[in-house]
Amino acid sequence: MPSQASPEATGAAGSAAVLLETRDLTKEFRGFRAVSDVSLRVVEGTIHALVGPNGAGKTTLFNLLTGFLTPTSGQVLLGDRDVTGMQPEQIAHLGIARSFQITSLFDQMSVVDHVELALASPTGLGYRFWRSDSTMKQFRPRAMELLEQVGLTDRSGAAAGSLAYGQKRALELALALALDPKLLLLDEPTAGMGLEDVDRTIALVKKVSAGRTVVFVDHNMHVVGSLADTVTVLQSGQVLAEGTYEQVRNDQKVITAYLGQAGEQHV
Amino acid sequence: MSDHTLEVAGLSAWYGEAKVLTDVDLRVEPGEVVTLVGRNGAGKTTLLRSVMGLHRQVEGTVTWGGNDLGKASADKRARSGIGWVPDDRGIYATLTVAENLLLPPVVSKADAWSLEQVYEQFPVLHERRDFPGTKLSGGEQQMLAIARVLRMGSTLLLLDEPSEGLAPVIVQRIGEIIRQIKAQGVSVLLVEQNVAFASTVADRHYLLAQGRVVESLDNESFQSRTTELLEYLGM
Amino acid sequence: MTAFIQYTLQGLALGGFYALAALGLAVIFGVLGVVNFSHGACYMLGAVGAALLLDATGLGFWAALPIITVAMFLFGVLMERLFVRWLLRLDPLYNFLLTFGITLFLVDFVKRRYGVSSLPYELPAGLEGRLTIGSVSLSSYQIFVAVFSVALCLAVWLLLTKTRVGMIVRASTEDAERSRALGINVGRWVTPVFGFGIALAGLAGVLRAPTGSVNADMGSFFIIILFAVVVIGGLGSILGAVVAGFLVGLVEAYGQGYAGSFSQVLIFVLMAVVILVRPSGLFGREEAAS
Amino acid sequence: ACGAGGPSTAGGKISDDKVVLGLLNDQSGVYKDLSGPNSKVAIEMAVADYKAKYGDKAVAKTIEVVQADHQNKPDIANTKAQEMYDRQKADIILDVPTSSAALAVATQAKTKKKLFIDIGAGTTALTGKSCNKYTFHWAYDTYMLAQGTGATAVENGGKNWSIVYPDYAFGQDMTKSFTAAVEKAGGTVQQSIATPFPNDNFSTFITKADSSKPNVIGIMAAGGDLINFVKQFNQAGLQGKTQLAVGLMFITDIHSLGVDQFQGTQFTDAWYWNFDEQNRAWADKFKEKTQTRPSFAHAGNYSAALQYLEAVQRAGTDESDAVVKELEGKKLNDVFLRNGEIRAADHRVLHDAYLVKVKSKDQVKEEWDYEEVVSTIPAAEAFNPTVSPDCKM
Amino acid sequence: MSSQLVSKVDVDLPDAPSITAHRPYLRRVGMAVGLVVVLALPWFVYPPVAMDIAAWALFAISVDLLLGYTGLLSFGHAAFWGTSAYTTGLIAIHAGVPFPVAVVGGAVCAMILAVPTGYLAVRRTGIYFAMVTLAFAQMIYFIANQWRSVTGGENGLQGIPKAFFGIELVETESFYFYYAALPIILIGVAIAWRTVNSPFGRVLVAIRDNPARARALGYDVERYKIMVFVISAGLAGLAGGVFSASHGFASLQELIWTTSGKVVLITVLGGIGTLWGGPVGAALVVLLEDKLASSGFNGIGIITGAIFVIIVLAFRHGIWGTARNGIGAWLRSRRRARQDA
Ligand SMILES: Nc1ncnc2c1ncn2[C@@H]1O[C@H](COP(=O)(O)OP(=O)(O)OP(=O)(O)O)[C@@H](O)[C@H]1O
Ligand SMILES: Nc1ncnc2c1ncn2[C@@H]1O[C@H](COP(=O)(O)OP(=O)(O)OP(=O)(O)O)[C@@H](O)[C@H]1O
Ligand SMILES: [Mg+2]
Ligand SMILES: [Mg+2]
Repeated sequence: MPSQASPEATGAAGSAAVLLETRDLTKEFRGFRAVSDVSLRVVEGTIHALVGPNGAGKTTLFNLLTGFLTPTSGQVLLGDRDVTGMQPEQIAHLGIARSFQITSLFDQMSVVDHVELALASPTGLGYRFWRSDSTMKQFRPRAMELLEQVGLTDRSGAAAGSLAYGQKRALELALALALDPKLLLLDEPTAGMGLEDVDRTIALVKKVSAGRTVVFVDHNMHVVGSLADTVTVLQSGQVLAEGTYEQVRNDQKVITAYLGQAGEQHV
Repeated sequence: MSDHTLEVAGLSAWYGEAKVLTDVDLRVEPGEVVTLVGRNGAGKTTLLRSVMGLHRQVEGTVTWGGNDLGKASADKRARSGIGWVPDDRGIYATLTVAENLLLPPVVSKADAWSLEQVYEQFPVLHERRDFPGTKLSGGEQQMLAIARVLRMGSTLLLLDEPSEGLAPVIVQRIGEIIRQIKAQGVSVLLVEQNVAFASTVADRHYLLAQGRVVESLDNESFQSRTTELLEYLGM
Repeated sequence: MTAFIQYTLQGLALGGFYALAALGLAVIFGVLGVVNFSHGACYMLGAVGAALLLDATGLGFWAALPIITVAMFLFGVLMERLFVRWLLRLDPLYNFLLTFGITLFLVDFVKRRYGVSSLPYELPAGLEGRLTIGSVSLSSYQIFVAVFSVALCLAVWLLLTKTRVGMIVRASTEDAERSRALGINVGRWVTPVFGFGIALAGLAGVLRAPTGSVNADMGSFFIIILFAVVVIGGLGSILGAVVAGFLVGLVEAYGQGYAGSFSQVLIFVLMAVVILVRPSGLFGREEAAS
Repeated sequence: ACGAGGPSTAGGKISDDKVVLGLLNDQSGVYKDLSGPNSKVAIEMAVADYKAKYGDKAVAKTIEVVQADHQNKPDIANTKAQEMYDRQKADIILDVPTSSAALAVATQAKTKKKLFIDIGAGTTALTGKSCNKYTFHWAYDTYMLAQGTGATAVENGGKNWSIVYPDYAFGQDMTKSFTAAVEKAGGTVQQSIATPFPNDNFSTFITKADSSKPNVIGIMAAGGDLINFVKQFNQAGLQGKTQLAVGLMFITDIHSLGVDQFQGTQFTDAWYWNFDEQNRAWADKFKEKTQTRPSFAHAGNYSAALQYLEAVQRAGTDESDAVVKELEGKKLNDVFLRNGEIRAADHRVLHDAYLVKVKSKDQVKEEWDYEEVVSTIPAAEAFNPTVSPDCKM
Repeated sequence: MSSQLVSKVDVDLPDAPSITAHRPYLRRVGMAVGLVVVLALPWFVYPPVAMDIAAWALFAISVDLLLGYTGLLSFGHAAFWGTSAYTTGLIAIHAGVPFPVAVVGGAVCAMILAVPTGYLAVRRTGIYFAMVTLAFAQMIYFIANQWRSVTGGENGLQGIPKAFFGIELVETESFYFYYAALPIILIGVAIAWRTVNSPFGRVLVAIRDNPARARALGYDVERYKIMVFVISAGLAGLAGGVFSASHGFASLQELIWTTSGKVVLITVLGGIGTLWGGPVGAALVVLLEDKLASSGFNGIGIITGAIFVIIVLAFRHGIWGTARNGIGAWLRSRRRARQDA
């Protein structure tokens, strides 16, 4: 499949504002630098891919961006706002949503309840311990809409714990979307999916990226090629290369460090 | 090397009342790499767990090296030479990387990789050997999991989606490793969704759909019919 | 100044004792993920057992030390086989509750069977004396307890971190199914480890018998202090249990010397501070924010 | 039927045609051996003696003894006391160790207008703030313990004291009383050291207490803590060097730990079974039934039950007010009460108490032969001569 | 690695109430039956004991709110029950207000205490939480023991009046007192029920199952935990206040750790995460203790301990949970049979 950045996004990249920026972001674990002086600029309205060999620090970077880890040094800026050191829930309220690389759901809760819960989050309804829980029903239509988008309509009543892996990944995506974020962080959204599901997910991400910014990690070059406007390649916690998919794919450094001969073969 | 043919006959498996495998027959000859291809939820993991003796709600027989495994416990099966690399990698958080490698008993001196061999193949493991196992990245953990069973000297490896979430270079390396161990006479039952990868390493393929083996074919016909098959499987 | 030295030595002697008992608790938690509420009751059984042994057969402290330890090991094995193992895969809370129930049972059983009054137990032969250097003076028995427990703690720590057995035991704890699939006969290890932890509790009880009251209730307050010790040290950290044991012993001794009846509150204050500053305890594995 | 038991409508002279004695005490916890189930035996002995004495002339024809285990929990004591008074038709409740439980039962006695004689508890609040018309305090209190041990020990030469006490109400009361008694007798308390409660480790406290080189170290801990202290005191090499005086201990403590550990220790006992012929005779009868020797609490329960029945006999009814009138101000003598008198103002029962010393092993002739009476403290001195101003009947 | 971020508490809970899912009217019927039982209780059970059952039931419900619905095992809940017991007593003694007012005052005080305690404790989960709350309660116990000018030390705080708008029957007869106090208990139960069945309750369940995910959805997990901890402390406080008013005193027994243990025992016995299990467990334990206390069998722990062990091992969902699952399974099989026919 030919890889193409969506034209309007590429066009916008030049002029539009930077939504997310990191400045010399560093995270050390007991002296080991998992992320090292990463300065990243994600332009508003674009889809930005993070790739790199295993252990390059991609998930760690996500954790830093979403407040699950506190950086050893450096800053994270959302727009003009310094969000370094904020708690995950505060960051979520600022409009950053993420999916998890390793599926992370409420096993006993039904699929639709998951989405309702996500939809209720920004409303503060969750604090109303004196209200009936039927007030959550107001989110039902929107929840079903989202589930349809990710293809989970027929499983809406099932407990999340009983879903197959691919379905869980889809639910992860629905949850991230439910927060209607400005910035969507997806950690390996297609990992463990069959081809058909991968293509559906690509289409879905494309669809939801309208009007928002997406940063994702994926090892599947097909996915990267189909979606990304900009690709940043990380290695050993540092930025190795950055550019469009085409540029990066032909970068000799990237080929040796990451793609190998498979660069062509897998697309 | 002793006979180590794996033969699964009429295997069915349930989760409670839900039947997820129906009458599965399959066979892995010594030194053969066989894949099990199927979309999400087809029952691939369940099959591997049943062979390993971890999933107990099963009917049918699993024969290994001519012996019916019957109700043998998982640890017994492991010590008879079946090595398992689970889909979640199964790395121990409380053990260091090195300890993760050294933990399982060596079951066959002849086939077992030495620690040096492991470190040579996976330098990153050497570098991080004193870290708690789960502090490794997802891909590093996958390498560790594979290295671990290789060090045991298992004669049959059950690999559950080893390429998942791995960088292309690493996937290629794993392909090489599979070919290398195959050359040593080790057989591999490989669960995969990455068809492209599967076709580079395997001798034969089983196609699994809704808990049944719907087709069994060799690599050439698999490659030539890929598109058609994928269509059929809905992958 | 001599008072300070005296308190320090007494604190260390006391600490050796906490360390030993907390070690058993930590080993069981570290290896099985069980917070053994009945550790206090097992400690009591060790002491009461020693007293009963003396009463029934005339065998004294030096005989009780190995006999009761082995008996408590067997008791632990039984307890694990009959009860604890069925809950190992569930949340640790279940075993916490289970062992709480076992505690109620054991304590009242001993009360009903052997009464509530303390049972007599004397200092072991050879350790009745005192060691006096200048104005500082300790009973030989205190010194014995301190040295003995330090040596034992060290041995256990080496066993768990440096040997293959220790490694297997740690792995089996974390995920028994996975370990089985890697060829390890898990069932073979879990039971002895539990027995081992219980044996340590019983051993601590025997050590206690000559120097404290031996009765059914002796473990009920003790277990709470032990919890404080393991929280301070970091639950599941062997080293932490030992270090915190000594630390708490010292805090208690200084507290007694300088803060009177507040000495025990100091332990809990120390615990609160540790939780605030280092939620996972001094030596606990770092747990990411939940 | 609704369970709200109204005040019993006394038809005849004896309510419900029977006199019911309720024993409410600790039958499974720390006071089990001291009093516990064997107190029921003691009360039954009193009933038998009463019946034998009066035969057909007995006012109380049917006498029942009921019992309950309050486990030293005041809430259970409270509920059980109500149940005994309301449902089991108890006319009197006896024993009730543990001060919080005793005080709760005293309140119930007051509301239900039924009698309560406390034997097992030591708190002076029973004859102070919580005193009431229906409550009597029979055997001992903290004042008595301090008076006996403190003052007498000073007279015997123990002038300089260090006191170690558990820092809670009982320990604080005891320390106050002891200090007063010691100072009144001309001694000094050099230091009083507070310890946590409960507490296992006293070695630092012992070092501290001994640092002022006292003649006497007084320990106010009880039960398991006391035993912890005594063992560690002996291990500190102080046994025989420094006199040990114990605020509250029972013969059962000596029995459980062995005379060796306690040898030479002084304390005040409310009663001792081997004191004289009369006591011994009663103790023999008790032993026949229980295979063990009685503590002061057993004798106290016997005495209280007996004197209650005697009062019923005199009053000709078991109606509470009449019985109280028959008890108040009376001078009594029985196996437990020597020179006894029920002080009308606060219902404190005054009687002789005994300063005793634990025998050494070779002095012990038989089991339970542990105490040597150093001196008898006359009833008038043993208890606080002034009635607490807090007591308003 | 995100895997360590997922530190979840796996309390094994009974199935969701599927019985009532298909038959909503069953729920109302159940509630009506429950109410009748509660109203009739003092006719069958000695009234002070009935009052104890009611108080322990609410206490257990407060623990279940934490354990069953948030996954937090508090092993120091006696701190709140006891604090309220003492405060209720002090208010009743010194202010002479009707006892319900004093009880509310006690509950408020328990909630105030819960704020710093909760702040410290919710930093840890699972078993750590249990140990931290236990240690904290131990400190409160110690303080009450020392502060005898206020608490009366081990004599307890005696002579708490049951003033009730001059209605003497309530003040003297435990039978009428029961009905005067019952509304407080029922209000407490209603608060618990509403909390569980509210949006807040949903978030709690989410937090219980996967705190990290709940945070990523924008929920301030610690704040929710502190809130539910305070609500729970308030309910425990209501129960403790009623208890001390009923008995007419507050004692150290209310604060000691075995009281915390007893209420957890009651909760687990009744069934975690069921709410109605609390009352069932309370009735069982309180009646059992009451009967055993007069039976001459000394060693109550032998029986309660053994029952507890059996429940934890074999009927993990407790009495209520097991019964509910059993009925649910039976109804399902009947439905299936009907469909097959
Ligand atoms: N623990 C379980 N309880 C109930 N059903 C389960 C359980 N585990 C798996 N299943 C169901 O069994 C079926 C087969 O699952 P299995 O995990 O074997 O599939 P798979 O082929 O490995 O899928 P994937 O590619 O997603 O890993 C699925 O429909 C799944 O929903
Ligand atoms: N909590 C931690 N403590 C110590 N080291 C860690 C921790 N988390 C991650 N690391 C290390 O940091 C490095 C980066 O890990 P990270 O998970 O970010 O990689 P990744 O790029 O997401 O890789 P993958 O594609 O395999 O998921 C790895 O070497 C990993 O071992
Ligand atoms: Mg990653
Ligand atoms: Mg799978």
